[in-house]
Amino acid sequence: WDEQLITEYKSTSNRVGVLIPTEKEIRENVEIKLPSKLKRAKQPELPQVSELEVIRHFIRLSQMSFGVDTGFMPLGSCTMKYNPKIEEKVSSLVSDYHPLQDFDTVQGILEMVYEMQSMLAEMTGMDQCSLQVPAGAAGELAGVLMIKKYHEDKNRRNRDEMLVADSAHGTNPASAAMGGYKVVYIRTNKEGLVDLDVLKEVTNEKTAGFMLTNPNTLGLFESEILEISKVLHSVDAKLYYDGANLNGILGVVRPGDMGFDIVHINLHKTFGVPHGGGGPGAGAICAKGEMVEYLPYPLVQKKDGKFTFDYVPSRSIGKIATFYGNIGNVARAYAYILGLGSKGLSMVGKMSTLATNYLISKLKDLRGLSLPFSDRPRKHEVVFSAKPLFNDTGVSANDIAKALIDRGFYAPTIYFPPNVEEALMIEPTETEPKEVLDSYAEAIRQIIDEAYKNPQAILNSPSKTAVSRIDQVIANHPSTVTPTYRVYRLRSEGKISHLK
Amino acid sequence: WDEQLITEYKSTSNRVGVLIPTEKEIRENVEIKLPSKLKRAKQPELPQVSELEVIRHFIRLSQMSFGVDTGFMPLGSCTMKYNPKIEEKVSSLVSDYHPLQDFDTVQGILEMVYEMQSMLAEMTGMDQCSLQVPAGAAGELAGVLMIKKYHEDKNRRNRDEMLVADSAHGTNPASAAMGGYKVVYIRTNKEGLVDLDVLKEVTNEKTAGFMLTNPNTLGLFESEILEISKVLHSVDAKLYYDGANLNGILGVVRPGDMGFDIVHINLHKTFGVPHGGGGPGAGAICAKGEMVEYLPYPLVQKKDGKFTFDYVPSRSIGKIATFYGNIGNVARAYAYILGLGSKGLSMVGKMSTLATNYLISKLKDLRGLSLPFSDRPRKHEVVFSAKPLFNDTGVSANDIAKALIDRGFYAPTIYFPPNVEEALMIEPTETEPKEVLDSYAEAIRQIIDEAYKNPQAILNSPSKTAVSRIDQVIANHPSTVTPTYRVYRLRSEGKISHLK
Amino acid sequence: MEMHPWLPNLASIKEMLEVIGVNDIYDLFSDVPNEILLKGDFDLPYKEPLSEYEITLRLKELKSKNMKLLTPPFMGGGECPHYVPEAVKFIISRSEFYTSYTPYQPEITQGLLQALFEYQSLIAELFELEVVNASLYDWGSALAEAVMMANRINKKTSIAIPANINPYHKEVLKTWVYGKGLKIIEIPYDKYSGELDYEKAKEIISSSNDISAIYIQQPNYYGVFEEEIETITDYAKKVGAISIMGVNPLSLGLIKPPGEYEIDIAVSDGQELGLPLNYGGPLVGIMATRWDGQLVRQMPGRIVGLTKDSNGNKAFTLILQTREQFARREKATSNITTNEALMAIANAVFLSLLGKHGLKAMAEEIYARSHYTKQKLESIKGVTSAYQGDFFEEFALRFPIDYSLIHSHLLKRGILGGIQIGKSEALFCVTEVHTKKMIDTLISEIKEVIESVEAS
Amino acid sequence: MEMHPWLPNLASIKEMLEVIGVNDIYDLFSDVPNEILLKGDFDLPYKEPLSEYEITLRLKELKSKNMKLLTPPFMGGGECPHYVPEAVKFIISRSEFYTSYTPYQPEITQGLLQALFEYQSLIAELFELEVVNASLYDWGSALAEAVMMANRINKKTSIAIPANINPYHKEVLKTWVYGKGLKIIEIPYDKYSGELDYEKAKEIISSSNDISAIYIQQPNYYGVFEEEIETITDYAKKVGAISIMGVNPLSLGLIKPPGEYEIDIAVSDGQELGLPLNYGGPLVGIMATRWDGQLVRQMPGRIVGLTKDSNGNKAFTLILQTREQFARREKATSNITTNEALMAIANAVFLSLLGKHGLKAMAEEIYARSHYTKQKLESIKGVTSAYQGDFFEEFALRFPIDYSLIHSHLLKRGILGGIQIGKSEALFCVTEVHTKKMIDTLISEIKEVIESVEAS
Repeated sequence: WDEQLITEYKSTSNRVGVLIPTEKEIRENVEIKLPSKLKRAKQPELPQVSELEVIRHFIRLSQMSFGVDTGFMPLGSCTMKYNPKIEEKVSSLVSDYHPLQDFDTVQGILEMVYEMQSMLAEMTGMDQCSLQVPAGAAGELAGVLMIKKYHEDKNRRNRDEMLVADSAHGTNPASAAMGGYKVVYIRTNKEGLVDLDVLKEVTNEKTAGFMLTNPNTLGLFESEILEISKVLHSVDAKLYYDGANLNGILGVVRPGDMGFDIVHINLHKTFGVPHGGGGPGAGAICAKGEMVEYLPYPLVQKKDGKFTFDYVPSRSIGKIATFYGNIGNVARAYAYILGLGSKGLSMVGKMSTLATNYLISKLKDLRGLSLPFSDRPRKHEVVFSAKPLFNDTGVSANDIAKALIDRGFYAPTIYFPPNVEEALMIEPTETEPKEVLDSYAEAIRQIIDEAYKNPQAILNSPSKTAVSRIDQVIANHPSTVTPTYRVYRLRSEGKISHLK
Repeated sequence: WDEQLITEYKSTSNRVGVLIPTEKEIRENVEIKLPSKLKRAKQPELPQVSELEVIRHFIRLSQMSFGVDTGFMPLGSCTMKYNPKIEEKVSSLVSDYHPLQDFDTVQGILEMVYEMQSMLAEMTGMDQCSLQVPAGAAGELAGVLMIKKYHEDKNRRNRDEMLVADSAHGTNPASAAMGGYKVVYIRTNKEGLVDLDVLKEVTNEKTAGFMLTNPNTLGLFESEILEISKVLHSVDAKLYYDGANLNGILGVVRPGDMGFDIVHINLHKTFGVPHGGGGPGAGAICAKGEMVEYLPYPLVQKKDGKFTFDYVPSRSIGKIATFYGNIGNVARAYAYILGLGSKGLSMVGKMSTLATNYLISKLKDLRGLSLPFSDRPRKHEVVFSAKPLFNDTGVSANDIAKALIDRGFYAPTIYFPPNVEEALMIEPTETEPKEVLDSYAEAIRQIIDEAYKNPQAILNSPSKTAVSRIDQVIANHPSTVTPTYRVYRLRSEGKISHLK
Repeated sequence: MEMHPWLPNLASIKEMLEVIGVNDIYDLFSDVPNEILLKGDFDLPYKEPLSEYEITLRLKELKSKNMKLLTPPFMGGGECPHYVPEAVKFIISRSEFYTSYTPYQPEITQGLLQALFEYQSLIAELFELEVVNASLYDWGSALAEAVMMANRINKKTSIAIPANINPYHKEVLKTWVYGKGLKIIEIPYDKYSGELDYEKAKEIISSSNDISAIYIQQPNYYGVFEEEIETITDYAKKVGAISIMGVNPLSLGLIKPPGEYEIDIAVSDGQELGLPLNYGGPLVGIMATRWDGQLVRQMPGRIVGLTKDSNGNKAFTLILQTREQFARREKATSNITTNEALMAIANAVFLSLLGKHGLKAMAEEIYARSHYTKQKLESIKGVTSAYQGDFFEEFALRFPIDYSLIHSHLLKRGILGGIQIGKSEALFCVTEVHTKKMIDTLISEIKEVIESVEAS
Repeated sequence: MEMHPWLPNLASIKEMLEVIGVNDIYDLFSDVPNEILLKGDFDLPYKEPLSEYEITLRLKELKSKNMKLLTPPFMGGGECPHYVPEAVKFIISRSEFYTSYTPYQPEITQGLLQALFEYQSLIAELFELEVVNASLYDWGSALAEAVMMANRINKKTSIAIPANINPYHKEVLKTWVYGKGLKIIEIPYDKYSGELDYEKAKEIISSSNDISAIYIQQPNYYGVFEEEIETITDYAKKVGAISIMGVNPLSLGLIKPPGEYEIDIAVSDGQELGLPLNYGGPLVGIMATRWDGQLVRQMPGRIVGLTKDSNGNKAFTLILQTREQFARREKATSNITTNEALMAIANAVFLSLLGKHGLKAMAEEIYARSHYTKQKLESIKGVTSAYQGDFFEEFALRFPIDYSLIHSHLLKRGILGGIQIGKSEALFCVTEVHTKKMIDTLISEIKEVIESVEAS
């Protein structure tokens, strides 16, 4: 479809897409008389379209999108697993309830949240979880603030450094910075793991904590995790677990048992909640031992058989979200957990790791690809480098991504992590059938083949999509950048200038 | 997508797409011991796929389909109007109820059906409606049988002829034949209307009834309808209204006021029920005067403020459907009726007729198209002939249809009615915005233009679809006809021969 | 009316009339006799358009007048409650499917055609019959169509049907064949086993030379398995009649399909394969036949076939259309146009989800639960089995008290009991939606009411 | 476990391990210290996988523990009940949208990008501000992000906020800025009108040279319109602070948008634009700014832009990504990655459905109904308005008796009353979902309880 913008739909007709209920008796008796200085001078430039036009427009846009339901999306570190349809039904548990209504009237919701708090704690090996955080990054911020408040409580004003692995997700340093920390990067060693010597060197009385993912972004398990934990704890720094990669070990080993003090979980990664085209997700922030008292409030507690959503840990950092976090999505994760049961959940890490290593076996001997760092088994994901291919043919990781799109697949994450050149970061998850993994490997094989024979064909991809490659200069240049139709309109009317 | 058949999905793996609930305690205590001669020897060759595979497969198939929600579908005589989304919600009124449960427990459903019976009667000008008929053709059969039983009750054994207009929908003669009638066709006159002289000639003591649509399939209103009615009634033959074209006059004139004795309505045409890719529809069969007693049973009646679904008209022809007809779709039509109210419903015929004549104005002067018969305003639909174009260029109505598909539109009905050569039967409905009508007219103009300049381009269309034109010989030849994958499989195993 | 979400051109009337060249919409209706032109709006209880929200309030009001049951109904009789997987609902909510119509233009509706072809193919495997159409309305009308097929093939006019088939199907059959004047002969059934009286069947069939079709339902209305289907097919061949078998589709996870009996035509309803109860409709009528041109050419309804496009690629289209009404008019094999396509797609999704393993597991679970329930109920003093044959899903019981007393007691407890089929007899249905807990409640409530009535 | 619908490869483990060249899945975990390897399954209350049907039974059980209200809540406080059109639910149920992720590959996700661009564009028109991001979590966190933006721009560290803003937003703000050590200064409000005390505001702002941002909420927490927004923007300019305005999006059908005040940053929540209450989440945080590079470059979150593809065709892509965490790490404008994109699409569909006419009609209807309710309640003896300023949607009342008595009485009648904001004060919310009949019931119930308490 070449679908015009909804704002471009002919707005000359008096059309409406939905009727607003009207109480004539009330309207006849109430005059709308606003303070004149408050009155809107001119109604906003919204479209005037019928229900059919709205539906047809957005259906066509949806057909020009790509989700897990349309095809394989092995986006590394995103855990794009299948989202079972039953989740949508269970989310109806919460849809019509107001967050401030009396606890007595929402006992069913609170029971679900209460169960989730403790089930997530069990699966991460922590003591308690708060569901305040609407997504992963908010969970990280909460974790950083918990660490901050902990050290402040101990009067450690000079604890101003946060350690972060150089291969970490960008959110880690960004969250640390939002918490007011200086970021100290820990280099990855030749094995692709945290360099323990470097860690020991930089860990000192200024160290507030260490934000770590395990398995890391290369898909490798930090096998010296117990030693790492010891190093940090020796100065009473806190070990923070970035849960983005939990899917590779779920049911095999728990962060709490590795020595982590704080864990955030992305329910939209590990626990099957759909990603919503970018969101909403849902998060949990969990803690062990004394850190439990720093969790964001409120939590659900049970007293005399009744649930209330008003427990405030004694040293809580406060509220992260306006109400309770994304409870609608917590309900979706709840459906996922019930549908697998502890037996099924215990298989998740194993099956996702099996899928990754199966795919590695199919790809590792391809000319043009290299597998940087250790050749140990990967967990949830694997990072290949297309540097050899690029050197040989000029075809980059980005070009492979575009060529995969033409073959009906979504691309892997590219150019991440930063410590791998021409990175292709592939996370297959446990929900994709073996046949899909086979055809994905075959597609990459064919692309590389083609790259060596006729690189231009790959460089010209994608060709089967609605648009060809994007002009990033027009997209971002101050004289052409167009973040809204309003800017387009005002610019064409000469009413705004370059973005200064 | 080039999507393989679900039956072709690798079936070697032990996979299942949904878990069956299991009561262990029961299973441990009940042995499954069937009479051995009844046991199935071999499980059927069903696929073995996960939920993801099923969802992804059918989502891809849906994307290779085309509905009103994807684009304009001006299929003549099908009334492909927009289906408001609220209908799906209202259909939930009936989903979980058993047809045989005590009437006391389904008073809400029965109240809705009761309202529908009388609202449909009001809108058609009839005395009573039965919702027994699941679709239009079943409604026709019911109507034919009602006429038959009526005449039998009068001991008229020789009433064995049913009159049908030559431009009628194929269902009319087919239904008459199923009712055991000989079909007598009434020729259309030069004006495109029933030839009254012919009608008078053939109407006699053998005439059981006349099945008529008004407006007819040319979109023309039978302006002599009162005279037609008089002719029929003069021999006590019954006038049957085929409701397929009701949308062109809804709110303007009622079949009952025209003299019709029996009316069937397609709720999936006139009253906004979705067509479901071919079905389910929903029907109503309505009657006036003495014919009411012949309606299929049961109807809802109200007694002492309670509703029961057990009214049996004294001379009822019987049951047409196993239970009460497609009540789920009756509920959808109910939502549509409430959403328009009598004010909105009274506009339907006017707005659909407006759309048709607007489109005619845009198309009538195009070289290559002719507008057969009278130049009176059409109602719900119009039939153009592409005969001139075909003579000039070799481009047929079918070729225009395929070229429209390439331009993002569904084709009109083609090669119908039988009394127009190279017919293009276009029914725009009242729900399509003027801009869509404009672009449709423009597409036809461009196609005709192209046909005169470069006919091969049109003859080669469609080219933007998943497949090109279909091989009808392979499709239908006894040696290749393949109605199921089982036939494909058995043929390739040499286990079946030509279809004899 | 100034604006309405479903009438986009209300504000463009003038502009459009100008293009047409008339002054008033009524100018477009000048050919309608003035005396019958409607004056004013319809007289409906709803004058002004209701907003969506107001429609939902009316819906809520109506819903509140329906009774909320504690458990799914223990009621069958042609429709049993089953769980509909969310995936099924999700797929048939795809509006590319549900707002489409019969795929007259195959190039742009390959997905819909393929889905229907898959429905046909999955049913073919389930039934072990080669040809399946793209659906009829329901079981009752499918049976009627099958009988009329038989009449077209052999021109005979009598139909032998067992007395123990679904009575609603029988009623539909009678209505549909009335026009053609076909004669229905009923074969009695064995009151002890619940099975057809095969001796009588042989007698009746042999004694007429006008038998067009012989029908048998497996399991029959009382849930009882018919063990001598071969008798029917044998005798049908003997007298040149068409054999027709009705079959519960889920039972085919356990028992022999029609194809193993050399049945000519099989009919059924797909309601058990992914449809909610829908208060009796939409359902979906299934029809399948052997690989025999005589049968196939007389088959009613749409059929989708696998073929190739002009480039030799796999493609789907409607086939054998010369059977249909729009082409053959009064000589068509049926008048059917609109069918139950969307429900057929629901069946295809459901069967794909279940697959080979799920189908068997489902059939076993239903078998086990219905047997458990019957056994437990029979252990109540005075309750006995109405028929002795083995059964599936449904079963009939005889009670020591009037069943209506039991039924109304259950209803007070929020339980919908079985269908009353005699003063003290009822037909129950138990499926995978009835948990052991629900079943045990049913049993204890029945026990309670029997004991209390007998004590008084 | 042999088979599970969500784990397709359970039956292929052996085959896959062979390709990998190991014997056991645990061989893939040999790098995990043995002492911490989990022995056995998790200890959860759900051991075996529940079937879908069993999950729905559990859902039903939980639902039955929630109270069924007779009417939508008369409760706001940051979330008001509204009708969500079916079209909105339908579009966000399209799984091409909801199973997708941030559109990193623009060529294959043009539809998603366009939908988000349309969200940004529609909000821009509603707010009359040029730049909108593709959503943040909620209003509270959007406010916190705006304040941190201001700090990055002017490096000052004090934030002036009115005492009459939403208290939950205030709590979130406090938490978020704790890490950066920003200082929050509260400006009191006028207890008579309910508006901000503008004189105090001027005083406080003028007396500090460290004011980074000044915030104002329109209408404020008590539903009262702030009439002197210009005072805030003027003083913000005067002291070099960033002005931030929070706004109820539906009220913009009647009142001046942020853009008409030269506000720097506007924040809000899109919940009122097509989202159900969701027990507080998901919501959708809105952020918009003026056309000013300084603001835009410090904006957090994704932004979709209109551009061209290599063939010069219209195309969409994520823009200004150098602001983001994956590129800039600790120098990013925020850590946000996952946002509320699907809810933003719901907003876009909702605003498209309403359009120019619907938005105005909706705002007027809400205005009228809330005023009607307040007037009627004030006519009850002893009930008075807590604040005198004109208001929208929400309003505070003072009762002659303890409000908790009223609240619990209402609850007994199935009505959820307002939020208690003082011993005898409460904040009510009335919207288009409250029919006159529901409102009149609320009024008569309140009247009843007041009279009965006062009589006793």
